[in-house]
Amino acid sequence: MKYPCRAQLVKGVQVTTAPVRVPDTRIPEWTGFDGLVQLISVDGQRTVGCPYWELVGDVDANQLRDLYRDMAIVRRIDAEAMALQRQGELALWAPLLGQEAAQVGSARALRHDDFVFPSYREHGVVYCLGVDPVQMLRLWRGAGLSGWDPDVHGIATPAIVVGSQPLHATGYALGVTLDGANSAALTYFGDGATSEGDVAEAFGFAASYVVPVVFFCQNNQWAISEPVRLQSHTSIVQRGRGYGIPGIQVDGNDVLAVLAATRLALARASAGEGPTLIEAVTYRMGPHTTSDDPTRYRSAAQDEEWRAKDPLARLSALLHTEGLADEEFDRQVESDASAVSAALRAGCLAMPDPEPADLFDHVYAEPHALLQEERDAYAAYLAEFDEGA
Amino acid sequence: MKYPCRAQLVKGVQVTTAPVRVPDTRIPEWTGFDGLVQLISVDGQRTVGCPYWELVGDVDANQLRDLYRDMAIVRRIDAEAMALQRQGELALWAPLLGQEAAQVGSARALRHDDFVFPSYREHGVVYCLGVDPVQMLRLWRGAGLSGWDPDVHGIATPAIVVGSQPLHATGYALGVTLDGANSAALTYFGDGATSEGDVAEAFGFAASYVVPVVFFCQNNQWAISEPVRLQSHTSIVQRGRGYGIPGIQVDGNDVLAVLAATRLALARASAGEGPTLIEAVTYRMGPHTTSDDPTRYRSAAQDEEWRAKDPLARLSALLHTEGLADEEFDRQVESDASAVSAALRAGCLAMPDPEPADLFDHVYAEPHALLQEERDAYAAYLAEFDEGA
Amino acid sequence: MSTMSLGKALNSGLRRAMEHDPKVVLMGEDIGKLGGVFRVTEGLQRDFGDRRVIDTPLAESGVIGTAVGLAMRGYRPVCEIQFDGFVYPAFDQIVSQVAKLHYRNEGRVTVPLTIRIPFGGGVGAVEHHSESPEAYFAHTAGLRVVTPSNAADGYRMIQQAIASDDPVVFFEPKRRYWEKGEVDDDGALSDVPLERAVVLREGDQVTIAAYGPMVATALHAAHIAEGEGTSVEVIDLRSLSPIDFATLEASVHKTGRLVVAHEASVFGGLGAEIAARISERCFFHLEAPVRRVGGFATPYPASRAEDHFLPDADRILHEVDRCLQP
Amino acid sequence: MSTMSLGKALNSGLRRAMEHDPKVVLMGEDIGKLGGVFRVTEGLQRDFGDRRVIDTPLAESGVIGTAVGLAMRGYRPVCEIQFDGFVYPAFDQIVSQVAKLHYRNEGRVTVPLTIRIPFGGGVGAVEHHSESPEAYFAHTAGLRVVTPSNAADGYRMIQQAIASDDPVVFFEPKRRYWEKGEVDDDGALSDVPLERAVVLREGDQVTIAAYGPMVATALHAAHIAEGEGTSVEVIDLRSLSPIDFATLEASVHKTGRLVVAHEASVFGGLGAEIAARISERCFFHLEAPVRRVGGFATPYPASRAEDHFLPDADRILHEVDRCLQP
Ligand SMILES: Cc1ncc(C[n+]2csc(CCOP(=O)(O)OP(=O)(O)O)c2C)c(N)n1
Ligand SMILES: Cc1ncc(C[n+]2csc(CCOP(=O)(O)OP(=O)(O)O)c2C)c(N)n1
Ligand SMILES: [Mg+2]
Ligand SMILES: [Mg+2]
Repeated sequence: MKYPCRAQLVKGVQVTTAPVRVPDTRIPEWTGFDGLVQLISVDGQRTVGCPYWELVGDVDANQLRDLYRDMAIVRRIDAEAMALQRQGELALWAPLLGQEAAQVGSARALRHDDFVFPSYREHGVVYCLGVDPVQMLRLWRGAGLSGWDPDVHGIATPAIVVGSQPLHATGYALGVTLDGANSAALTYFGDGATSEGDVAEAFGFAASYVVPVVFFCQNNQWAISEPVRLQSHTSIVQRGRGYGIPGIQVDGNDVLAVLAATRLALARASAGEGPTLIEAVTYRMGPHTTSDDPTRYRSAAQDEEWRAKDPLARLSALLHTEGLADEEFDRQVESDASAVSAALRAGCLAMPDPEPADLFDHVYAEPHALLQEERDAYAAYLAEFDEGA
Repeated sequence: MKYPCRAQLVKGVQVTTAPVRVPDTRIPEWTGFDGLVQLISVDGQRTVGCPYWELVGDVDANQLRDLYRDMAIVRRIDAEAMALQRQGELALWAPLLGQEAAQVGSARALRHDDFVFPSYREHGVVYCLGVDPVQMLRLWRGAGLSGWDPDVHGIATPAIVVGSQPLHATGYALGVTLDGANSAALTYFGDGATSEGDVAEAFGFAASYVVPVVFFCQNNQWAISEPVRLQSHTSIVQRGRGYGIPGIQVDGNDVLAVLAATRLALARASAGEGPTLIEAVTYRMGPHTTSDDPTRYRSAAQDEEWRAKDPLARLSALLHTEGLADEEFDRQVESDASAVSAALRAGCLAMPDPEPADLFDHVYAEPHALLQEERDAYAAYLAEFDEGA
Repeated sequence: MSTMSLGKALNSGLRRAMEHDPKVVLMGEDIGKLGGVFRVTEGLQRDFGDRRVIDTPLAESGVIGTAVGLAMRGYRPVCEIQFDGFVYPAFDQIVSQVAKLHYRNEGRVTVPLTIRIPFGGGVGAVEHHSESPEAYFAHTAGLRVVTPSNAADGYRMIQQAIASDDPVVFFEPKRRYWEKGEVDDDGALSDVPLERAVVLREGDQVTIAAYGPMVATALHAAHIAEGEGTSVEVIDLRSLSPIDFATLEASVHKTGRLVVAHEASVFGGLGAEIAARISERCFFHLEAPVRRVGGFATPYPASRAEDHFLPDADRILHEVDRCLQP
Repeated sequence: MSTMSLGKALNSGLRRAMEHDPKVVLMGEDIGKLGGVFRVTEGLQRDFGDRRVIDTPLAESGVIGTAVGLAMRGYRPVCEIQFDGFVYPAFDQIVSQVAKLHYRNEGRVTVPLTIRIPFGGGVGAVEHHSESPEAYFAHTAGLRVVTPSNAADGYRMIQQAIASDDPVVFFEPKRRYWEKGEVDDDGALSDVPLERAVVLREGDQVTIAAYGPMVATALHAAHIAEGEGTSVEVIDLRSLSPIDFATLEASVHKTGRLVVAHEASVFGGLGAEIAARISERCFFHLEAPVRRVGGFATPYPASRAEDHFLPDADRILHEVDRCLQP
């Protein structure tokens, strides 16, 4: 099983670069659209009349199937990681179950030179950017603090401190502007994160400097046990408007709508129009993490309600009713997913533990007297045991 | 010269409690008013048609004259403090010149049980709450870190850390709600402060908990050398709307308009409708502080433009054209102001320096071994010198 | 007396404090229905209502800043920071406001705030969930910093911290939450003052000073040492600001040797303050230099390497041995 | 060589660094047209433009957080925090991001950030403008912490800090901004490494270790002591993380006595780390316990009392005397 590497991204849905797809002249019109962007209804019908359709006019049957396959594989990776954690192979896992469309749809809108600042739940985005899923598990297994090279894949190591990453994306985007480049930075964060001062400061800096950054908020209705209403009595897109940042509220379980909205936001960024805030309305179908017990704070009824809006079921229905997919396709996707999860499990079990000496590496980029001293002392200490033995 | 103490506030403009003046049923209508609230035009004419007039219908000639006297006295206190600083009697001073209407107008809307969280520039508010001006100078002289008892005057020690106080006001307001009381907290901050994460978090908490707090932003166009546009490309009231907090933009150099807007906001708070954000559009006519040199970053033209909008000249013009004030009144105000500034200077010069031992007081409310030890050791150390001498 | 875990003891102590004083309110992320990620506030919102056990928006500076306002209104807020690594967004409110308000106002304002922080490593967590930031707060004048090492102290000390009119940063050794102990929950409050250290095990050759999660490790080390014929005294500091130097000095006068252990990085950690002061005050009593054992000058590592970062009984005994053969 | 104030030397050093590397950008509040409240960036926006000298919105966490992103894009940001007391809102970004990103990414990401902070008291300022927070940062693994005490070092060290691939917290002793000194601004960069301490005055009876604003005070004390017949050696630490213990040890081997002076509160201050390590390493060389002189365990007081809080030559000499008659 191969994974698309950064270079290969020049093929497929994700390279449809916004400048080509999105004529600058039309941007204000689309940005001005008010209301929830939805292109595929909950029961898998194409909605009519939404101007965002034009933003995904190029998405043909093959690409629709690719999007479905991505979501199916990502869901399987998530399920396998949950299983590995239950079996004690991972210290923790934050499942994305239910957020596949929000993640795949937005990731597939990225151009090859965009850069992403994710939170800890964006496994689907990481996958779409060509990271070997095994590497995703590394920090959750405790075998390391990160898993891949941010520059190779165009995506930073996930932020665990809630709300810390939008400022990094804003600064990166400022750098893009100073370089005179026309790529963008895109950052993911949750509904709970919108309460953190750092996120507000990121909105402020981005709006003040008019930099090419996309703030992608996955409003999955919950911040651990706290419902989104505790964070805000207004919709999250409205937050951005307070800074003059246009907001797009999109059905986060509709992969096409998310793709369209993200393409628009990236196009705005490249057109020099500054930041956009996207609120992808979705649902965290699983626990916050493997340590969480949602039955303590939310109702089965709400879970039910959202299960009916499942992002995969929706696209699958469309593909089948429109005759774009058949049982053979489903079997193929199933076997692709199985292959990925098998490789994931094998890779996880084969992952080496860190060596004691690694502990002292990369604290500083340049030599550091105290650290060298502690490294030597600890090595000598460990050596005494070997002698002892 | 006496200063109104907290108790005396039960007389005068400031006790017209909002619940009496502002029928709850009318609140939405006033709050919905869009545009700049101005009741007195720049040339001293009463504007027509603004619904906010009803909010100050009780303000008669006497009260208008009181408001003018307050502003004149406050301006004189400010001028005297500037002089004292230039003469080396104060370490620093942050002048309020130009912001008298914003401060007196809002302070005179306070009810006797409201509580204020000011920044370092609200000398006019402090005066209106009955603090002896001499005590205002204490922290600027370096004779202490504060000047008055917050509980006696209903106003906290000024916040020097920009943006730190709105959270305190929000928490205090939460306490008011928990107590089932119907007073409010009002906090002052500047245009620059709106960029601080703490201010955003205060908006978020206040909106989430629907607590009785008034966010009073004096947009004086500058944060030291930074124009308000660097902080935000949108109006400051719009910031609040992102949280569902209604905003009132008021001519901050129009004392009546500010009084009306603040009464409305306090009434909303007491009616259980939650926070309001008031943006008082004004101008810092002086330097940021006595250490600042505005000629480095702003034009004489802008100063000119705003000098024409002087808050005192405006009310004086109205009083005189309407025959509510004559030369005798002006002379009286002048002599009241002179008396205040004379007392201020005398009190400042007479202010005692702290004793070495004071240094160790009130670090903790309860006994603390280390501190006691250091206090004793330093006393012994000082004693050695006396012996030596 | 009853037997309970440290987590449960803290829960009972919080309950007792809330029953005792209606002005005590709890604030934090997920402390209501969920009962906190460690369940320390379990059942309290159910029993005291959501006006006394308040779930806050996800913003630490907001939690502490609003608690300051509540305190100025006459409340006694107890704030929970979900994990050690998430206290930093609130650092400004803690250091510039909570710690200084009483001094700034020359005693006219008190801030009887308790800030609960589960701290330390050893639980196999991801980054930011295993930190030991106590030195930052101990170096900040105006704050009291304490940490219980066992259930009995957890139950008593949380009540003492809440009752204190000073702000108290209350560190809870998260990897000990599940360790059980005897708790005097029917008797009166202990009369051991909050700032007092206690000798948990007597010995006359070497003193080990530890606090929070390392106390159990120190006791274990002392037990092993005894088997090897070395008599070790173990002191649980309990209070990190102020530190009870009188108790430490008395012990060092007896043993002449001191090892200080904590999880935080040794460089600039509290062990430095203890070593500096004891080296000064017991200059003529020390048979060997004061030794420090603790974390390295690195960030907290990946959990599969944490056993190397965290001092264990062996590393403590290594320093004990060095003290005995200087 | 030319004579200039520390403030001007820093300004010249910044200018030289910007000329040398186009990726160096300055960020901060009021650093553009105003040139910073201490004028350290004066004229730089005029000469390098507002894309390299960037006025930021009023938010410290935003300044550091965006600088992190700029660094990840390949820039070398130099951030100015207007005063010591206003670095705390950025504490989370500094401690959890700036300090840990390189480690987290196992070396794949570097954060060559310089954070300039005017620090210390003695300028008669209002609250929050006279703090000495260096111990917080020195205790944070992943950061380098340095402070120049004079114009020559200011000019060299700011360039070395900017050139370093590690994040450097650069403390500027604000009350010394106006003190003049000889600066080697035409010659090549000094080859004294950034982390090296220097002996500024030789002596053989007592060593005084100081840094930043206290160095001049220490030299003054040494001068007085000489008049009284006591030979004092003065060491300027320059680097607070790491600390050059080799230079300190060599001096203590000679003098047998050490006094450490800083403005920060003694309790938990850097003097503790120095006293602890020197007491351990020079156990058999010390004629007297290491003495610390510094701020009290109080917040920084009102400016008219600051002369009592700040160690002066007399208080340093008091400890020197105690070392000589232990
Ligand atoms: C600053 C900070 N505070 C608290 C936490 C603990 N925590 C981890 S995730 C989380 C909830 C985040 O909710 P949200 O932003 O909606 O993202 P989601 O988990 O729903 O994807 C919390 C409180 C943290 N990681 N960082
Ligand atoms: C957190 C913090 N950062 C920086 C400063 C330094 N400072 C003091 S006042 C000020 C400008 C404030 O501007 P604004 O909020 O508009 O209030 P104004 O001074 O105009 O009344 C700055 C940057 C500070 N006091 N606190
Ligand atoms: Mg969420
Ligand atoms: Mg302003």
